Amino acid sequence: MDALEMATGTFGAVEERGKRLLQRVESEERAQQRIEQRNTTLGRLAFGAAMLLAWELASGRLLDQFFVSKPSHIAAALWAMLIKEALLYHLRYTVTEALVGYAIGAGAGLVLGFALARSNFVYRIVEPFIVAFYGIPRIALAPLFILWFGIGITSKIAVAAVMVFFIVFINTIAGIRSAPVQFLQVARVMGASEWDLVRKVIFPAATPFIIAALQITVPQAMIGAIVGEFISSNRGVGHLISRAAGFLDTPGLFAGIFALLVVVLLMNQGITTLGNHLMRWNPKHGTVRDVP
Amino acid sequence: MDALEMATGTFGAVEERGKRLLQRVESEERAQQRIEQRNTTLGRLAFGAAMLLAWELASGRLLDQFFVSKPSHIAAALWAMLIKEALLYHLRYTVTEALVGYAIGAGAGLVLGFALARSNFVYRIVEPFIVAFYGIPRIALAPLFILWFGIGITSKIAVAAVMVFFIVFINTIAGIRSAPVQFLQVARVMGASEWDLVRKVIFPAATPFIIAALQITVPQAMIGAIVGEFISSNRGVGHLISRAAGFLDTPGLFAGIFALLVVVLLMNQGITTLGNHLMRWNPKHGTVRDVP
Amino acid sequence: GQAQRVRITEVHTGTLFMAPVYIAEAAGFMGEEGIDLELTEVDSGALGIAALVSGQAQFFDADPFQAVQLRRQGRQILFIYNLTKRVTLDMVMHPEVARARNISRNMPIAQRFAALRGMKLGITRPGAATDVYMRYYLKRAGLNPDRDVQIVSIGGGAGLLAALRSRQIDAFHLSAPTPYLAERDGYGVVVIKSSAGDVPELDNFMYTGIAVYNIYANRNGDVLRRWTKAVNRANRLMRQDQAAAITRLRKYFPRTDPALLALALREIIPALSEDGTMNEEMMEKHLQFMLDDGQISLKPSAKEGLLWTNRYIVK
Amino acid sequence: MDRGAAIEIRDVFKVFVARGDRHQRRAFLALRDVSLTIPSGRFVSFVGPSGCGKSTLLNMMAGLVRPTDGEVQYKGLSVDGINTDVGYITQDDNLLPWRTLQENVEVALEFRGVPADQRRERAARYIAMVGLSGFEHHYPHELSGGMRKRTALIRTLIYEPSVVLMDEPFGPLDAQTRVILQDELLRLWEGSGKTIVFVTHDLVEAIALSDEIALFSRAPGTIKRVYQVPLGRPRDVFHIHADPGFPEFYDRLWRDLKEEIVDVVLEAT
Amino acid sequence: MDRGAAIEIRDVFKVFVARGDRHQRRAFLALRDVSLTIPSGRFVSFVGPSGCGKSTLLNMMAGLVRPTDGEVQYKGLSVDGINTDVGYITQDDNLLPWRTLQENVEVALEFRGVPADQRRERAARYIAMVGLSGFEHHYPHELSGGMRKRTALIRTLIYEPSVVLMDEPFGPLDAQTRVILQDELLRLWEGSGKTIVFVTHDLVEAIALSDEIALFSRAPGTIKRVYQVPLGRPRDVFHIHADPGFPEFYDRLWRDLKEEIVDVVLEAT
Ligand SMILES: Nc1ncnc2c1ncn2[C@@H]1O[C@H](COP(=O)(O)OP(=O)(O)OP(=O)(O)O)[C@@H](O)[C@H]1O
Ligand SMILES: Nc1ncnc2c1ncn2[C@@H]1O[C@H](COP(=O)(O)OP(=O)(O)OP(=O)(O)O)[C@@H](O)[C@H]1O
Ligand SMILES: [Mg+2]
Ligand SMILES: [Mg+2]
Repeated sequence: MDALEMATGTFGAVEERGKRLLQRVESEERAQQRIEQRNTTLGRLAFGAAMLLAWELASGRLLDQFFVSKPSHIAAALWAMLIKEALLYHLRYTVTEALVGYAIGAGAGLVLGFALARSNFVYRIVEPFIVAFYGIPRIALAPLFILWFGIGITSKIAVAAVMVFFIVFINTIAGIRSAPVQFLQVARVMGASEWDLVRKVIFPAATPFIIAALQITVPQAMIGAIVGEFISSNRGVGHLISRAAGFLDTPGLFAGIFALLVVVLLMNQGITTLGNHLMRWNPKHGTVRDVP
Repeated sequence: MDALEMATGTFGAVEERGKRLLQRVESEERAQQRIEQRNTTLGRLAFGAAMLLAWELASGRLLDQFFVSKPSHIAAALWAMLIKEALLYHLRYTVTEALVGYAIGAGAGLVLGFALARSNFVYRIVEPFIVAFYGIPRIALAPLFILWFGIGITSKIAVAAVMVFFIVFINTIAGIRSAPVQFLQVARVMGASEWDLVRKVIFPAATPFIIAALQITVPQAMIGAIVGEFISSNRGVGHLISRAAGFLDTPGLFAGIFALLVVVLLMNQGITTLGNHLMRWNPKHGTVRDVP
Repeated sequence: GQAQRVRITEVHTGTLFMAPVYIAEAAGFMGEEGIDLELTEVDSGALGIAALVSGQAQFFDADPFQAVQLRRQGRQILFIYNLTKRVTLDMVMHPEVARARNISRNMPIAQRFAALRGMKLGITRPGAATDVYMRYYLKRAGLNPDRDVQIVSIGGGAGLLAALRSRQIDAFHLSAPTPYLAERDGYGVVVIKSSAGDVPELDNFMYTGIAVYNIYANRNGDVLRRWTKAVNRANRLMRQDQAAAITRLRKYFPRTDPALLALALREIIPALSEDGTMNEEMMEKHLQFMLDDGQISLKPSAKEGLLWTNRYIVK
Repeated sequence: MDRGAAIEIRDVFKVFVARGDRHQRRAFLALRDVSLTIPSGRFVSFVGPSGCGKSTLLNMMAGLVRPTDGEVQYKGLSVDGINTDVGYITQDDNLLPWRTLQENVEVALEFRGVPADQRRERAARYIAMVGLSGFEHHYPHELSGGMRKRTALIRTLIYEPSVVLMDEPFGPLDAQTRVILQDELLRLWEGSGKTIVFVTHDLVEAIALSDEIALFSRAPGTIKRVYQVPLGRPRDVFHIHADPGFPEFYDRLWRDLKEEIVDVVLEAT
Repeated sequence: MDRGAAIEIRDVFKVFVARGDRHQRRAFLALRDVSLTIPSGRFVSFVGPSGCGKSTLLNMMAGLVRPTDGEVQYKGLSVDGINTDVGYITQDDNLLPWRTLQENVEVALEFRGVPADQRRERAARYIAMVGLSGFEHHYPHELSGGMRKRTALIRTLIYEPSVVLMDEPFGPLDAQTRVILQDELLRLWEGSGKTIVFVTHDLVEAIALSDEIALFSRAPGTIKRVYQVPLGRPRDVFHIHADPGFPEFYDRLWRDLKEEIVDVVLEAT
């Protein structure tokens, strides 16, 4: 074996080769991220374009144009909305409702999740009531929302918050329960306070659950705002959509929806980025297929 | 130390004590489960009764009885519904829709979740489109539901399934990603097929996520069925509720909702039991507070 | 009896205008005509259209706007039976507001419209009839609906009542019985009763009727005739014997307080069509209204046969 | 040096209930009538067969497990709830996977509110001590087994608890690194007045480091015997074999252990 | 016995990129120019300092890690993707926490479609062999560290792979249990024609078991030297110290290792 080692070259040459490899890997690492990023973007664009094209072609042939419209008409309607109906003004209003409701609902879900999961007895008693509350069709609560939150922006925020809360709450509880008990134990022995435990052990352990909930609730918050606007409103994209629906204006309907979707996708991207950041330590995050 | 051991008594006495302890622990173990069960049930009943009482008292004083009714009236309405409106017939219809929709939505979410998570590239491309789809207010899709699924039971099942799918899908993906990569690796080296991996490694690892999703979606499925019945129906509890709402019959409205909640709670209990069974191996499941 | 039995599905938006149809079914008149009628409620007009167009249902209670709009898309629906002879929206106002502004039904209608200035007014949804006619009232008084008042959409009757009761809106309008509940409970007074003809321009006006898909009408004239015959029987029963009508209606509203049903019927019947017939003038009035309002840009002919026909009506 | 009892274990029994058997949850005895006094300031080792209850006993001292019967006292008070006064290096490393090596080492200092720059400085010193400089920014899964264990070791030593429980702290380390760390540990400990409870399965290690050695019987574990190590201080762990007292004591320990071996062999076949 | 190469490692380099450093992802060299031939049917041990790349090399043989440069061949073919032909006992036990001891032992047989009753019967035999009878229905967290490791060991041995990679399989075991299992392992292996690659940090263990010992230098790891163990077969692990060839060979190995020690000590202070 010593002979073999000799045969591979002098020590200096090996050193040289090691250095070259290091450089290669460093640059490859950077390059690969860029390539993946690019491929994903291209893939999404292609997929999106294909869907729009299919829609455009199918509409009027396979699908009833009266009900599904077609992308070209929707684009025109979107443009018209932008110019004539002050779309941006309405959009800003709806997005504010959704964002504030999202923040409140997610915040409440997290806080209550942490508060209850750490006290199992209370959780077990309260849980069925929370679940039951979520079984109540929102429409039935509309008058109560109006009585309690009025017909201004507050009621829309409340609806959005309610739709977000439950999902974040249940997932947070599940996440907290999945925090390995040994980690809690060593942390406690090392002198962690309850707050340290929550912040530095339980929260990071529950991150995958919380991020999933935050992702699920992005569209929910938006729909919550829209539902809120259906319940009562005099502005907002929900108002525009509702008007378009009332006038059987399918392109207008979809135009309003498209405007929303842009916001939903931006928020979703934000959550994904946040998740990637919080779980950057996770070796397999995002590379599940390729076991090695 | 030998002296000390002697001092504690003869070897036989120690044996004796050990045996007694074993018996004590075994019987305590059983007793404790029963006690916990009982306390939980009592706690829930007390909490529920307190809420109903508060409602009964507040209604007409703090709350406007017209909009919130009161439990005694609701009970009367429930009784009347049972007798005069064939509540059970409608309930069976709605529960069928919700259950079938739940099964389809959850099944599709699981299957697609497993299919996509294991192919990260496809997932990253498709994901924003799925999220976007969920950003579309259901109301906008209602005409399409009627066109495609008709005004019979199929369309309600479809709405329920759609409301369940997304949540199960995203949580399944998150669960799959949280499966420790080392487990996948040793399993693969031991000769696990892809199907073995999914069934015996990934699925159990993702269980907490999947159970959380199944729990979240129980009320969602029910609401989906109700929304479907609001869109179009001539029977089902949603129809009863919708009719009560049309005639501003608040007790009737709440009576319909209460009938639903019983079903929601039963289903929720079922999921909880399933979760406890699947995660029986998990040492801290349910005992988060008490670190020792 | 000798005619072949048919099954038909009718979708509707659950309004009380449908009372004659409900009664015709519940009293067995449909059955006697050999029709098995299945009624299905939908949430909005657009959904009824979807059901009609996709062949899920054969009958639907539509309004002329929907008919015109569909025509533009190359689909034709035809009104075969008129439900209402005028707009049925009655406006209820919070008593304090009414008192402060000194508004009542005794004033001339124009003054009542003008008095709405500066109010918060409730409608159901933008683009719905409540919205369209509210705006019309305001325009009649020379007001700008977007600046001189605040129009707030509040999905349904319960929400509107809640908003009025908590004084978040000053007034709203809707068909009976909702406005009368506010009046009964003391937080509303009805100030405009178009169901009683308070607004002359909206009287003798084609508001809502039963429509069928053209293709269906062409093939099933006989069924349509049997259908109208049964409904007209019910219509007569409803006018002659309210108690009997309410008994029949209970099949569809089993738990609703009979007194409430009676109240609703009492308020709505005067606005309902006696025999379902239409005329060119009624239709023309609505078409012109929509054209003036900017809802449509081209006015189709109001002549019989295009949007409507009395051909199938059997009295 | 204080010669009072740091830890006092009295008549401890531990019954566990295993949950895998679906139909019957059978309880079994893990510790049987264990009594032991660990005097303050001493270095005490536990040796004994796998599964005899050593880790369970340490868990009790840290308050993570409650005795089913009997009592564990810490500095005269019954341990009831988490004992944050001890430092505990568990058998598994239990590093937090979302923290880098350095962040893991600093975590206890964070709990104690030590300012960031002091934390960094102290961490750097300890990291260098166990030969991990250069790996500060590796996450646990990017470290080798031995590196993880060394990290877990200094994560506890860094906050200088007065009683340290160590469960096979040098387990997955090569003989070389091991001796160096033994030496380092003795240097840190000698004259510090700290109490160390040390689980190992390496008799040489136990002899080289300890004042006393408690030998456990096989399960249901009990303490078979406690030995006083007849070697002087300070010790040279690099040449412990050469110590005059070593061979005889080693042979005695080994003889006593053999009895347990025979039992296990009998059971195994 | 077949004397071809079971595993052939050629000029392997491994570069890892640690991800903890937020601003710069610095690559570093873990293995440097490793070449080694592992002949079929032999028992080869790896010894070397902690963090020198032993586990990484085993991972490469199992196809879990790809070399950055160079090649790993298994029975003449380049390892490309998971190598299901080997059995791999990893350094961490990696037991599936949702399966009881017995279910964990049976898992590989399940993958192979062995019928339930055969599985049960074989599992019982192996479980008894490592002294774990009675704990079949314990979940991993209800087992001691050594019990978990023994479970991981038999989980792989039970399906009798022709090449077995073992990363410190007896790490957390007491000296007593350890020798018994060493003996057991040798009895299973001798005459079976299997190839074993065995990582350990116990020189005595390496000598007692192996045909060849590869000594690694400290990181960036490379193989410093390969030794042929000069002891005959069969061996008596219980009295390996008494073997005439033992003392001299042990001293030689230890001398060569010391050089690495000196380096580490220099670095550590
Ligand atoms: N949480 C638990 N539930 C059930 N049994 C347990 C639990 N923890 C430990 N045991 C059992 O208690 C016994 C003692 O375990 P312990 O971990 O204390 O052994 P140990 O002496 O540390 O062994 P090792 O040297 O292998 O680490 C074992 O039989 C083990 O199976
Ligand atoms: N996934 C990884 N990412 C980055 N670095 C890694 C990774 N895996 C291993 N390393 C590094 O590679 C080197 C070799 O690690 P390896 O686990 O092979 O060591 P080892 O010889 O098995 O050590 P020990 O005896 O302590 O287990 C170490 O410096 C380690 O930090
Ligand atoms: Mg242990
Ligand atoms: Mg290793």
